[in-house]
Amino acid sequence: MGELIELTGLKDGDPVSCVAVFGDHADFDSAPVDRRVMVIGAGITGITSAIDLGNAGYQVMLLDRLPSVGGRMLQLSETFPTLDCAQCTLTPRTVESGQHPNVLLKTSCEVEELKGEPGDYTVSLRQKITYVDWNKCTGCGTCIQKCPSKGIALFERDAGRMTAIYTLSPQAVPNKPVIDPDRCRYLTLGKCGVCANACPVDAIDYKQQESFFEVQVGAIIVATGFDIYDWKNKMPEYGGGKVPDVIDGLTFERYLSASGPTAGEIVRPSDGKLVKEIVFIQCVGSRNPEFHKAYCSRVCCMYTAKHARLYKHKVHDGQVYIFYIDIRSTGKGYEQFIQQSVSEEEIIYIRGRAAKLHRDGDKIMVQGADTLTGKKIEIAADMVVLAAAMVPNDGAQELADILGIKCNNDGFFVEDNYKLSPIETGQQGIYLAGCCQGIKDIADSAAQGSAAASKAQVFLSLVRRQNQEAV
Amino acid sequence: MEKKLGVFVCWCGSNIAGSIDVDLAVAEAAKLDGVVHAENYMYMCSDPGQQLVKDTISEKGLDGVVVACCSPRMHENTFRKAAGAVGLNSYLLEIANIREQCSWVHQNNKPLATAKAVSIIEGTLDKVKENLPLETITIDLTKRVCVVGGGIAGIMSALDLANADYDVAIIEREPAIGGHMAQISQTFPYFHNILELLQKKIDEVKAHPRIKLYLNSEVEVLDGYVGNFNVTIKTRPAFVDPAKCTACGKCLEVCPVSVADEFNRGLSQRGAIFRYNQTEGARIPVLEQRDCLHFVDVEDVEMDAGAGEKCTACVDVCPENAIDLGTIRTFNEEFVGAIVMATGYDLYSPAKMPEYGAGKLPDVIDALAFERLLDPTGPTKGQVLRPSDGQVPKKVVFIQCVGSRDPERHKAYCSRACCMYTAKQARLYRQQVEDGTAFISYMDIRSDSRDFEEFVQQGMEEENLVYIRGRVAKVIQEDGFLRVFTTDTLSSRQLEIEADLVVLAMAMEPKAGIRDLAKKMNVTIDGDAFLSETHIKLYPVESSTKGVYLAGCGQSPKDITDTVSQALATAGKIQTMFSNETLIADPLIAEVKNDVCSGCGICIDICPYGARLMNDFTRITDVNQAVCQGCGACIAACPNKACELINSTSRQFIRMIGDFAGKAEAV
Amino acid sequence: MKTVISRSQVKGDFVSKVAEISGENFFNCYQCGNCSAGCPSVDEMDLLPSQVVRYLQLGLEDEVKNCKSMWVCAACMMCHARCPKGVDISKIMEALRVLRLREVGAEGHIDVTDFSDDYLARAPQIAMISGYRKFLPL
Amino acid sequence: MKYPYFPGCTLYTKAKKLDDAGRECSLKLGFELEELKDWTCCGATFPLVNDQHITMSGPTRILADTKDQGNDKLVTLCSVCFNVLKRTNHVMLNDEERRAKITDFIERDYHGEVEVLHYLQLLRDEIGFDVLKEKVVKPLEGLKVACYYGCLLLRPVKEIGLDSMEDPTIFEDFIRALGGEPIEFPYKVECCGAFQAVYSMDTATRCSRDILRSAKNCGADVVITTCPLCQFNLDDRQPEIQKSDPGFSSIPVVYFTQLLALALGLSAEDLGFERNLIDPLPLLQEKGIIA
Repeated sequence: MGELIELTGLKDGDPVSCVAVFGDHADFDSAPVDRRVMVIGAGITGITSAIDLGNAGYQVMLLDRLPSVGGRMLQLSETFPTLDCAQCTLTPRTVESGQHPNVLLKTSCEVEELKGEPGDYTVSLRQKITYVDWNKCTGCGTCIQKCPSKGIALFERDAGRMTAIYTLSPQAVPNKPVIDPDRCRYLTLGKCGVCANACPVDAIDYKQQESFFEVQVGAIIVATGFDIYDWKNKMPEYGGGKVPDVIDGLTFERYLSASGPTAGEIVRPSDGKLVKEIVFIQCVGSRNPEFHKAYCSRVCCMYTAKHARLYKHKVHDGQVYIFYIDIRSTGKGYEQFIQQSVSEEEIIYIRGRAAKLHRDGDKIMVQGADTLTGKKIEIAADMVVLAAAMVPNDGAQELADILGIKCNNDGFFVEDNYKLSPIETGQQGIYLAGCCQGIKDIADSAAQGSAAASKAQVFLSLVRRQNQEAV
Repeated sequence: MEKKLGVFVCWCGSNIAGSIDVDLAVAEAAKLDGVVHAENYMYMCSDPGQQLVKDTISEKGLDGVVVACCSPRMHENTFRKAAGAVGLNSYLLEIANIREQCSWVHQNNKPLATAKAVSIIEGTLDKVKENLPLETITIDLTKRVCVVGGGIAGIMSALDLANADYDVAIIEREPAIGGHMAQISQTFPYFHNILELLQKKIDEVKAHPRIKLYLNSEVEVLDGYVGNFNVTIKTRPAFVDPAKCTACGKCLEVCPVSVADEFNRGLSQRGAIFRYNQTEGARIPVLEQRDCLHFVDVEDVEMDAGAGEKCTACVDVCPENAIDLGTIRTFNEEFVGAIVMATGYDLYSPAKMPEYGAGKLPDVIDALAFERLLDPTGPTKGQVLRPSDGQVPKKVVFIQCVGSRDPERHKAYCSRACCMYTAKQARLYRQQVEDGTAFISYMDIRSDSRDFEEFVQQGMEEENLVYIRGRVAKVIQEDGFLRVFTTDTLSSRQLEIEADLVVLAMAMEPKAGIRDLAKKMNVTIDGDAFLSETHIKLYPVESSTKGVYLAGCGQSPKDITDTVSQALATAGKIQTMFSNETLIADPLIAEVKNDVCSGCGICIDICPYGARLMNDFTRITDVNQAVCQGCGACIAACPNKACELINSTSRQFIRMIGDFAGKAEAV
Repeated sequence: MKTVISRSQVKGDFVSKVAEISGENFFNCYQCGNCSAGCPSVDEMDLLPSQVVRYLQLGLEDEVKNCKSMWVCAACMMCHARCPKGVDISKIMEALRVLRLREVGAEGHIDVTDFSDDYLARAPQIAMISGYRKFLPL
Repeated sequence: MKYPYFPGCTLYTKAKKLDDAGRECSLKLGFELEELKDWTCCGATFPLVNDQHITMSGPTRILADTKDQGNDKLVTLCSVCFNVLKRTNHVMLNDEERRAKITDFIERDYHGEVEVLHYLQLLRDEIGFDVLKEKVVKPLEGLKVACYYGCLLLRPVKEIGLDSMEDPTIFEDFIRALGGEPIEFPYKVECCGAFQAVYSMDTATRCSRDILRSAKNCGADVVITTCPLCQFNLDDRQPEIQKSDPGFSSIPVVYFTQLLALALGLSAEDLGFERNLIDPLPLLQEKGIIA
């Protein structure tokens, strides 16, 4: 029980190596299966579950398909309603998840198949190709410095540039780079090899292949999080991604972030000009059953108010306009946060959905209406930030099929009973937490992460007692 | 022997580096006495940052470290852990706070901010020089839990803990568990039958061998500390012996008293002996002492003939001899390691809204009263009827944000659940009264969870709910109906609606008596008396007192789903805590110099945690290591300077102040 | 007709002056409409009281300057008494009136010769003095 | 017991009956209203903008005079004067900048030392409604009274502080002390249209109509007020109301001091009821309060 089976995707005699299994599995392997939990998704929710369970003495495998943990929260600047620095709040946790003796990180890794039964699941995992042997890599970063291929940065939401060999952020956990095969000159053109030459420990491996392995766990927590609605392709009325100074909220977080591409300056992507008039449009793709998503994305009202406030902190004489339908500030201290922002920063909330925007010279003309005055409104903005709908991460339906849990039409995982079992799925031993179950903010996600940890513990302690009785 | 000291300056992105010259700070720090290594890094708290600290400690053999970064509240633990991992005693690492106390407050003067940062680093270095290596303190752990409040939060938390095989005591003030949830008819957004859902959970609680229920009970005294709490529970007499009672209901018929039934929000009357609610568990009657003629001065109460002084009508009629009016209150003690505060909410009183009739207009009711009207087991058997005349109301006005979002006169916060329950109530009303009209006065519709928005939109489309954006100014009773004066800010019209029934979505406020209870439990509350969590994101269910956790509406208003998530989270946190056999505590606590202490006892009175005790044998005071939080109150109070805080001695502080003051003069 | 709003106009002179002399921050208002719901003069108004504040928030100076609402406000202070955010609209209305009456060449809004002798014989002085103060240039 | 008293312009002329009755009654109740020397008009409106200092010089001078004449209290009968003086005093107490400007200008030293009292407040807090009750010789038995507060006696509540804004009771308690029967009506704190009587008569007519209708619907025989402007609007608008609403039946509107005087045994002939447009005498006769 518990041994790790490596299933390489190799044919006999194949000269290439496969992705080595990274990390020390000894503790995980030696724990009984009813003491092992898998957490799928290493955002704030998954990390919270994993650390709670790790602290409770469970062996946790914390899985993420990206190369490092931290999820969306790591991209945020400061968080509402306290304006705490998101990195300062989260990095201790990402570091802890990486250092915890009972937590085993599995990044660049995806679930392929589920077998077994509650209390004794066998999960097949696919270790994706990283082109870097992480067991050798020391995270020195030389390869990143030397890489000649620059492109759009995933982590910076198109706002910054990064190399073809990269870590998601400078504070990545684990701090090991991966190569983007689509941009790597060696992998696309067959010529380059700068990183391989630069690497002092010979960790670059252009010929790496996927590997597959299985682990046995007693319970599984699904915390796969959210993505941003594809407004660029689906919302031509807001420029369809072709007007450079129209960005989405998550991108704006990078602009606000001191470690972001503009070092926290609010300048336009198009010409680097300081933004003096900024328009925020809420419910972009949300609350729109006819064309987009019928549901409300819950957190946009608050993060937009926060954006407005942080913008005003940086550009004192700037003017903020926010198009909204209803202001939804329901958490503890949220209403007060919004009201204080409006009063102190003189933010203009305009009740009405903006219909359209277009580029006019170096301005963006935003057409909307103020339903309170009954006027059609037009604003010439320097920058427009769209609070685009939040959607489940892609692959949710596939994962639901693998795990045998339910998914609604929007791709959110469905719990057993909305009121009293918001964590449980139809499948015993499989639990939900965070935005994959329905959009929620960090506080609610973290609380649910802990709740899922509780459910897993309760279930496994029951399994242990049953096993003992059987013995 | 002089310590080999290292200094690590964090940029915190631009948070620190933006207003402090980190290179200069490092250069200056390197010159200070005892410093053998100094450097800076963009995010010291990150993995590579921590690795840097660890590697340097090992390489240079440091035996004292200062990390100049954010507040020690953020990362002291992070870095101490890192130091510990490479064999440096954690308590030889200190944080110099150059962010909150320097870079953030001096954003426009880089040279001065840098000089100040250096002086902070210097002072902290001087502290480290005299720091002693310390070991953590071990505390016993009782793996039992006390849950205060038997609403859905308490129930869910208790069930998880009990299912994880821990003993749980639920303390409930009312005669039955279930809380406000038992008053509610159906759920949003799926119209599930609440009572059915709740009944299952109540049954589970009652049948669970690990759960002990204290009904009619309150916390009288809390002693002890994390891992070792001693809860004294006061239980009011129930008067009816559940072992004998057959729930025949004869006593209910003979009781001469008739008072408003609180559970039905005054929509029905009950006797002094009554069934608390309609859950299965509450079939056995309870007797409310303050309403009972046996206990009150009969002349003050209007009563049926036959009920004389010292009324014993119920006792006399009971065929099973189950009622004993001589029962007295009891006290019990529970020894537990952790406590869950699931104290819940009350609705803000309509009496505080004179513009809406101050609770005196019979057909202006609050939302929980409307729930009682919708409940098939309620006073109208689920029929929506006006309280004044029992007629079916054809026009109902629901008013939201009553007392909420009103910083000027009532509560500044949003009560979170009202938008959704109002939509639900209006839909249920319209499903029942086909020719009825439901108006909803709102400011913003807050339907922000999965399927909530759809639920509200469906209400508009299918039940034709008329949402009117505007706060109602006044409700008056005139000519046999209610006039509601409001405005529609969207059509710019002042409106006057003639209504048959008005339902007020009153603000949710913490349960009455929470201030006293919070004091007893030593947990902090905010300005609105909601229980305060330690950190809204990182520690959302932890209270200010270790071992005491928070769940549900006592912490802030929320719906059932969010309450349940939070309750389960407390259970998770407690299970995590109970996974160890003992607890460990910080050794940074007070210490008594035995030869200086005169045994005057001032410290005993001053200690807010009860950690100082007189040793009857030596006649000098001791420190309870497990209870002491290292706050320093006793140190300031001691007239003989016989107390010191370990690693924060007066000597260390005087040197630190000297460093800061010296630098300040130089600047 | 479409309305263009901009930074300079939101902070326009007239609007800023209204804020200054009324002492009210328009941005405290969250447009709940309670003032409009309880105002006794709405029948004669062209903009609801909440809309007057709304136009000020947006800096729509012309509309506010020329609104009738400020003149039919009876300064009964019911709006302020019930405002959940503590905004005193009676002060804002007064500020608007005062600024209009202070303009060069401002005309009065009442003419004492219009009143009948009978009316003047019965109307209390308070009515007339208030009238002069509220409707005539200083 | 003497109380310094500020009658104000209207009470000296068109509302003389409000004033006379108030003074007469005070003697019956064992105190005297001593008229302030050399008083001037209070200005009749409190300036609602904070840069209009000149209109506050009048009321400030009145208050300074009160203080200089050796008083720490000042009683008013008229709601308007009460409101203006009380709010001015609030500024003198709390707004150092404006106080300095105004007192410099009028060259007086005044820091808000005088407490401005309404006559009703005096009866409630200094005399006591129970004492008043004992002095009643002609109880207003069977008289159903709508106690109309209007705006200025109550608002802004933080500065005036006389009673609750939505649900005040001082007036009702007063009527009960007189042996009358106060009726609850929902319009008791709504506005009568106030000075709109000189600009938008429609507003004053409609506001008055709503108030009077509500009072009648709730069973009132008579409406009482403390304010000459309210009395004027409510009384004089009635013919106009009747034109647009033929079903409307008139109702007398009198000053509270007039009912007080009747209850204390003063003769109706001295109370100036002849100035009322809607004659209250038939009602008072019918109820047996006057012969």
